[in-house]
Amino acid sequence: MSHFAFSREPFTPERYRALVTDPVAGGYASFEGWVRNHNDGRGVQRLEYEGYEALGLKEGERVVAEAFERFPIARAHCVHRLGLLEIGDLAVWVGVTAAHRDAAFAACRYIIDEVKTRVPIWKKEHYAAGDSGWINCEVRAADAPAGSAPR
Amino acid sequence: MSHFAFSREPFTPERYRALVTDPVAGGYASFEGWVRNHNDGRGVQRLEYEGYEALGLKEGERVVAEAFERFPIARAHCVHRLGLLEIGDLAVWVGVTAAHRDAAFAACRYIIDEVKTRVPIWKKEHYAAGDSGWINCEVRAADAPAGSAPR
Amino acid sequence: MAHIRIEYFAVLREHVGRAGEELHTSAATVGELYAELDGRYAFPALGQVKVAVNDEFRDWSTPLRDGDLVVFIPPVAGG
Amino acid sequence: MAHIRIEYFAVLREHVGRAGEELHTSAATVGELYAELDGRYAFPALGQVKVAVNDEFRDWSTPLRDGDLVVFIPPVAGG
Repeated sequence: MSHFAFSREPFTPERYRALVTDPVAGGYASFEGWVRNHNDGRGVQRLEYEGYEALGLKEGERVVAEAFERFPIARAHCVHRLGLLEIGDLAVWVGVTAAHRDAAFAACRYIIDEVKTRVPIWKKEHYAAGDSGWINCEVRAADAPAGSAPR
Repeated sequence: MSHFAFSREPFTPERYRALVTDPVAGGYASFEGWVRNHNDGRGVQRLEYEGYEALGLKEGERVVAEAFERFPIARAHCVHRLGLLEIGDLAVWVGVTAAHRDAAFAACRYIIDEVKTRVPIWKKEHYAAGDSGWINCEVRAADAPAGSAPR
Repeated sequence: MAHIRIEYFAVLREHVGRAGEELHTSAATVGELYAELDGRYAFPALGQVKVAVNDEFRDWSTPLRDGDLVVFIPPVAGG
Repeated sequence: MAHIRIEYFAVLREHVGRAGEELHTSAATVGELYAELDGRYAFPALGQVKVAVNDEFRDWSTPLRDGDLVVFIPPVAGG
């Protein structure tokens, strides 16, 4: 079964909640990332997510599989939007169920953290001022890991 | 504004999500507690939550106010069901938004932990075997804090 | 003698057989009131019971006053 | 000479002006391929660029083979 998906269309968590519903697991922890109207002091009008889907799906699955290895959870799923997003749109959803909330919270946190840093997804912010930039590449590149020149 | 509520009727998180939606806060962490079909090795058929509502509302508000003091969050809300619940029903929902997910997760966790131990709500489980008991009082009383005889 | 009101919840409500009562008591504190009612109803053994007076948590040494609403709070189990 | 395919994403796609290309290269490794294309396109300065071959992350020392799909992965920004 797949535990990670991309969505090219707007989606709601309710659409995916059934994937993690489990009668033996009473605790559900979730995280959602929404598009904000500003970032790092600049007004944002909309943004764009581009994904390398073939590798992204594999890496996303690996992240969720690691969460299952590390924490006693019942079910877990993550969906990431791609394409053009407006303010307030849902960018990413992570849902985890477990018998105990410790595991649900820890696994949910693990998945969003790893997805953000490992899955090949790129974000371009379009600013109110009219310009735009790829985050961690053209904008806030200093936040990205130090450059390693390929040899 | 109220940040804690009781619901005598079944409810969905979607009904309350708007209370924590915030265009400046892109991170939303939530916790939901669902009624499981078993607990501590026994089959559960349904359960009952009873609340001391006048004090419960005050204590719930205090818990959320403490979360605002401790963590840089934008909005937070908690709703707890009362009455007779069936398997799969939502018992409690906590939703927190923040600019950064660290704070959203930490505050969500803080609120559910404190609500469970401080807000005057009692749970009676009705078992498949036909008997029933108040949790932490008649059932699993050993899990409750050691008795302190009032003087 | 104080004239007070008590509300019972959950395991205590079922044990006493009603949701509340009004009574005159010579108990000076809420702790003494608990002991008096325990003598009458033989409350079940519970873990740490707390007490609220007029919808606020209070110490067991809180003095009783006319018109007080007293609630004994057995171990809670929300969530 | 290996005959390979490259796909470009995000900042690299916009910089090169297309989503992919096929090419013959004498580069022995994906690292050498990156250097060759950097010479041709003058890639923008980026942080840590990673590389995938045939839809799996690989070291920069991975040898190039006929038919490989190579993707350079600039710093990601999901979530």
